[in-house]
Amino acid sequence: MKRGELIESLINIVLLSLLVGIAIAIVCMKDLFAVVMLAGIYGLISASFFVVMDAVDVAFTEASVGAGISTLLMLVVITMTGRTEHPTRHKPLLAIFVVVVTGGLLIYGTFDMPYLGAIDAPIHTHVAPRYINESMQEVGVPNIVTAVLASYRAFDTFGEVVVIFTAGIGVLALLSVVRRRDEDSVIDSINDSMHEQHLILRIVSKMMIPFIMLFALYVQFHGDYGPGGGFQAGVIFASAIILYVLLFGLSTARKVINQTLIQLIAAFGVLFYGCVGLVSLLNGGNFFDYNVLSSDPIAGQHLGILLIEWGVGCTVASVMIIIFFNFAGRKEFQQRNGNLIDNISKKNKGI
Amino acid sequence: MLIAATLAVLVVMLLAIIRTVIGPTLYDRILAVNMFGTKTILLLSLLGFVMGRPEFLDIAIVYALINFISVIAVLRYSDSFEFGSKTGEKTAENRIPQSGERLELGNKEAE
Amino acid sequence: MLVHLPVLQVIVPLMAAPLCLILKRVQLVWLFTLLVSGIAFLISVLLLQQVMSSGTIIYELGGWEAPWGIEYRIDKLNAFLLLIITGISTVVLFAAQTSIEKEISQDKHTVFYVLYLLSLTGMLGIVATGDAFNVFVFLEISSLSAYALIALGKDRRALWAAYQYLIMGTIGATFILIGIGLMYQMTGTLNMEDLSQRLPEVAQTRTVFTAYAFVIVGICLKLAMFPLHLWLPNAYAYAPSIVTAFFAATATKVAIYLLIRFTFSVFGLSFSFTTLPLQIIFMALGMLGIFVASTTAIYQTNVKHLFAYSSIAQIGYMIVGFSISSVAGLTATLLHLFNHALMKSALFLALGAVMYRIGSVQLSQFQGLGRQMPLTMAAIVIGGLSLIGVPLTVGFVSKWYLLMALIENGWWPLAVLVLLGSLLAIVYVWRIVEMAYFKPSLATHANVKEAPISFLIPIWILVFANIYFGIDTRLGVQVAQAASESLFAVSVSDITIIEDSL
Amino acid sequence: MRHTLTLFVTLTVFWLLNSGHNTVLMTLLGLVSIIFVLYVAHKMDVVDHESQPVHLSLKFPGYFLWLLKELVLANISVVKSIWLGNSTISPCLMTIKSSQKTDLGIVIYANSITITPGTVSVDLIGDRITVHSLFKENIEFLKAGEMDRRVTELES
Amino acid sequence: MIMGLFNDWVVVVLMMIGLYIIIAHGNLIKKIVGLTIFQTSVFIFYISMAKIDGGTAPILVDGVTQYSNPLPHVLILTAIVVGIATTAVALALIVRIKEAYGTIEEEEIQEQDSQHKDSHKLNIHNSSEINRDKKEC
Amino acid sequence: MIFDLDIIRELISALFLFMGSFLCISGGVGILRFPDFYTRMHAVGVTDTLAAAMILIGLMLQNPDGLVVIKLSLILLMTLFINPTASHALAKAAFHNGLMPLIEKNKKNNSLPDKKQESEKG
Repeated sequence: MKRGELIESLINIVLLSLLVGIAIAIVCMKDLFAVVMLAGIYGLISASFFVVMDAVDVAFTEASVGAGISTLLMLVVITMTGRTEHPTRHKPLLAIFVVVVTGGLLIYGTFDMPYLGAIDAPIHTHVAPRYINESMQEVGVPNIVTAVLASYRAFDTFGEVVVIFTAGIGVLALLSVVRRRDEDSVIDSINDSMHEQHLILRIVSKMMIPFIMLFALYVQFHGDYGPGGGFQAGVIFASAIILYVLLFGLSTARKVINQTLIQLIAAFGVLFYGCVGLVSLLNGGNFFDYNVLSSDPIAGQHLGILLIEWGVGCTVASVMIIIFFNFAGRKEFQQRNGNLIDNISKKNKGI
Repeated sequence: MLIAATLAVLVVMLLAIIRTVIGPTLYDRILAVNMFGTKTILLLSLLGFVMGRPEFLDIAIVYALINFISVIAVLRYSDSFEFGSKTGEKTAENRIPQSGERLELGNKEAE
Repeated sequence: MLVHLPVLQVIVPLMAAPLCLILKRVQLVWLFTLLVSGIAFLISVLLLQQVMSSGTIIYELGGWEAPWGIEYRIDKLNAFLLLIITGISTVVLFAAQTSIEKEISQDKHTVFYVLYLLSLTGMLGIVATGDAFNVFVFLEISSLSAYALIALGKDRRALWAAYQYLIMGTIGATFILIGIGLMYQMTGTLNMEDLSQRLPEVAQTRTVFTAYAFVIVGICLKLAMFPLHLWLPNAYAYAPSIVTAFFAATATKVAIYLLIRFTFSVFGLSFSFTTLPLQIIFMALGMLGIFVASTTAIYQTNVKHLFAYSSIAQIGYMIVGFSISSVAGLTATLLHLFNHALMKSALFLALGAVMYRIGSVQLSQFQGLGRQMPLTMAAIVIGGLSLIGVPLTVGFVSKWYLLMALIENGWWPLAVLVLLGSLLAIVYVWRIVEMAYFKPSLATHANVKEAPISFLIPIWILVFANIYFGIDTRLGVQVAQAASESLFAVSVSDITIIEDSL
Repeated sequence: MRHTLTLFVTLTVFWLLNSGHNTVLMTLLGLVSIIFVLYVAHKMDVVDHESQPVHLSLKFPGYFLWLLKELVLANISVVKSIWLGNSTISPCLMTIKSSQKTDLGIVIYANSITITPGTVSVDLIGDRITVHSLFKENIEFLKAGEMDRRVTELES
Repeated sequence: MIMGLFNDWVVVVLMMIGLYIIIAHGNLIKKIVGLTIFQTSVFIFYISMAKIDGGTAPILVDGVTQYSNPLPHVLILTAIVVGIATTAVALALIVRIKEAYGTIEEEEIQEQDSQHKDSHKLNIHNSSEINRDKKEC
Repeated sequence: MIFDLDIIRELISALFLFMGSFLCISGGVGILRFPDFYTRMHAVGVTDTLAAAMILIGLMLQNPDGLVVIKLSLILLMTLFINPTASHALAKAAFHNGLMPLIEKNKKNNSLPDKKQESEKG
């Protein structure tokens, strides 16, 4: 046991040092593409770190979000905004001042903190013991994180879903463009080039996509037993769709995935989550009191968690799709308005 | 042996990061990130065993999927013309080294 | 259903937002939004009544009792805030449809209302909740929708303003998150009530000190308190007029509420004001804010900018009241919170009407508007008078209470300074009056007519409220006093606990 | 239809292998999920002979074992040159012809080339595969065409 | 003590690096990357405090009694979602800023704004302007 | 007898893990040492295929029951399936965007497309 802990802390140190190294590299790099790649790596390492710290659910999320979606979005944006950072501006004095003051304050604050892993730290003795010891009787789900997330603190999770919904609407407000149908065909010729050219990618992806989707649904329904749940499932499902868009082009994907429908599903997810609360309210309990959903409290809890996770999954998947479609659509829109002819000629020359 | 393997993977991760940082071309970076992703999958599988709870391999599977999609995305957009053409990086990548410098390690970043 | 009012307060607008997206038809969406906001207002009135008559309401979400689940805790302070937010939101929405017609492109109208409702939800959630982390979640809902709403502005500078706001806002929110984390680490709980009981035990540690500093700095970033105010003027100036009217009246108020909540309820008076030189810092920053922002306001050429700087100055007054740390001072702050919401929403709505008619709010464009848009300009004048603090307007009431509180503590010089600050307000209000009434009309504005009725009704409702609450001060003062007394009661009992433990 | 059926079977196997929870509820949810995925996959038009290569499933293990042997040998040579230094490598680029008839066959061939270290298929136009290799010998090996022949056999 | 507080100190260092990028760098995308680093460091802080010696992941199995604290995990799950939401909105803003200003460098944007400061002409940014901006840059 | 089997299993597992680690490190050194993008790609190939397979098989032997083995083999299958695809796509993208490989001087003229000569002048 002793040796195991030693090794854990060694891995811990190595991972954290890697994080610091990458952060410093990010400060120095001027090439935004490299910065984004490093940010992706940063996400990967922090997720590994979360596994070392026993936070498997968090690692799961960070894996799909930090390394996946956010890197992807930044990449799309870079293609629209250019790749290099201008070296002109630096006001390091102000920055260093702020950084030193806040950093100093935080270091000062750390000296009275409980040490890493201390068993008698307040957080291990006050609220958490009930979650760990009683949740099996009260909620009946082996994954304590899911129990806390979906039942004890269901309202926080509701807020989280609304946050992601807000982001989707915000992106819609900022980037959506009114499309005219007749322009699709012109765009097709650009976008479909990927799947025409890449025979191997096409075939491999075609094999993969159904499995990715099924894996997402597996994660969705097994959140009670292991790491995973609605949020992670939504992201994975969305990434299957994104893969499809990347390969077959936006216009093909638009035919398969109706944009209006996706927006409705996003709204539906939030409403569905909220309605679970309202039903429990009408059944005489408090908002999100799943005990009243069924005659047996534990069955009620199970049902409630299943339903709200489903709502989360719907919203997250559709919002991620909305976000990606809007970014990609904006890029397409810029191409159309900008130098369409220029593009095509360049493309032809390149091949 | 588990521990040794874990450490080996960590070392390789470090090497991959170095390659990401020094580049020199965009594709070297993508290559390094891709390799880093594979190593993360290994690390995650190993960690499960080191920590004594190997049942959380789903995370590694997700990584494998996400890694694939990321690489495709990077290629999709690096394929697109705007990428780097403005900064003149393309010409740097186009440069073919003379045979004399054939075995030189990593050309300096052209920008 | 009455027992569920606290949660319905937040849930009703929250659930309405996705419904809006489903409704799609713009006319319908507006009516629906208005209706929802009205219902929320009704709920807040009922809540305030309930709280005033029977004391604090506690609502356990999910049926889990407090430190394990999340609870909503409605006391006099947040019932008051809920009333302000829902009230202003409802009134402002009357004018929304006409206003955004000219400022936002047609296809974004539905999205606008969805974001508006989400933003309202976020603010209500922050105010209603009794859980520290829940505050962060709802803070982000309101902030994210705010960024998007501001970016909907017509001017391209709106985008830049929204971006700056986003950076500052996210840093602020993350600071709050760090603070909450540190508190949690020392106490093991996230519930505010529980925190306030467990914090005194560890109050002497450096970690709690850091936690307090981070929470306060984070809130002050959101609050646009003087040295951290840089994001605010542009955000207010270039956002759509409706958004400005709504945010100017509510967003900073919510931040002030958080400041009060964390200082008085969570950390407790004794910790906040005795272990730290907070009083002096806040007093100085508040005063500096009043003078610097008022002076800057005088030199503005864009009237929205002008009033935005004036808002920063008004925040200064609230901070001064807060820093006195006495019942009277806090009462003054709470009163000013209420009053400032009334004035600024009236003023910015009137500016929205001007924007609607002449498409600009540059000061130079105001020439002669007093004759062409008499009712709108009259509203601006009354709002301005209230801003200065002329008797018979609400502005006077809160300044009076502030002066009284300062004098009660024997801080005469500060009282004089507050009065001097008001003189600066006279200058910038006068510049508008001069432009509007004493300059000939511009030739280009020959066809400008009075604002449409859909603007005039909400503007004048607010203006009458400004005058009514200036004359009949009972409601505001009663609630504010009761709220601040209850806060001090909690804090005082806090002190006795510490003394016992010592 | 045949492809849908095979996809259904493989998806079911995938679910059961992953799940490990064989309660009624879970099985039901699994079934619903699989049907949903099938629906979406159909809408996306990704279910066809390319993505469901049932026809070569029987011959595949034999080929796989042979490939594994090649893989190990190739790895050894590459690792050797990594440690011995850059003077031991002789990178070259060459276009070779493949004899497969279907897209899928070419894909298997190209991927087999890539998966063995030392050779990477760089480009693929029609039946011509451009290969980059670390050593001249690798190209010679590919030119000899054993791998090509085996893949073609697999395909027929 | 060094081992006990090592994580916290690294977190502080990471936070400061993130904050430094946000303040000192003018490129809008770089700022967002800085923001991500800043937020991630807070996640690390929360997750480190949940760790307990000899504990394992908070998923119940037979024969284990010591589990890490699940509550910070829940909070950080929410915070990660909030983070990605913020990033998405910020990136959308950046795309629009690029369209409207033709640049994503803070200084150049401020320069353009100060030039327009006193004119009351609206800088309307809509789709038709994209063309113009493209040509300019 | 069972005891013996366990020891043998452990030993084989350790052997696999050791081989895997060694190959991994080799690949890592290769990615730094090799002179250009295309050659580095071969180094990555080493770590991605055989090294990953060895380590994963080693892990399977560590815990030979049910779900874990299935998941590990799933991961292995995916690495073997995805990595060459990604590598190929990467190489192709690089090649099409004009990144030319370093090659032996005497080989130069018979294999490369004309594009190369153009860019050499520019």
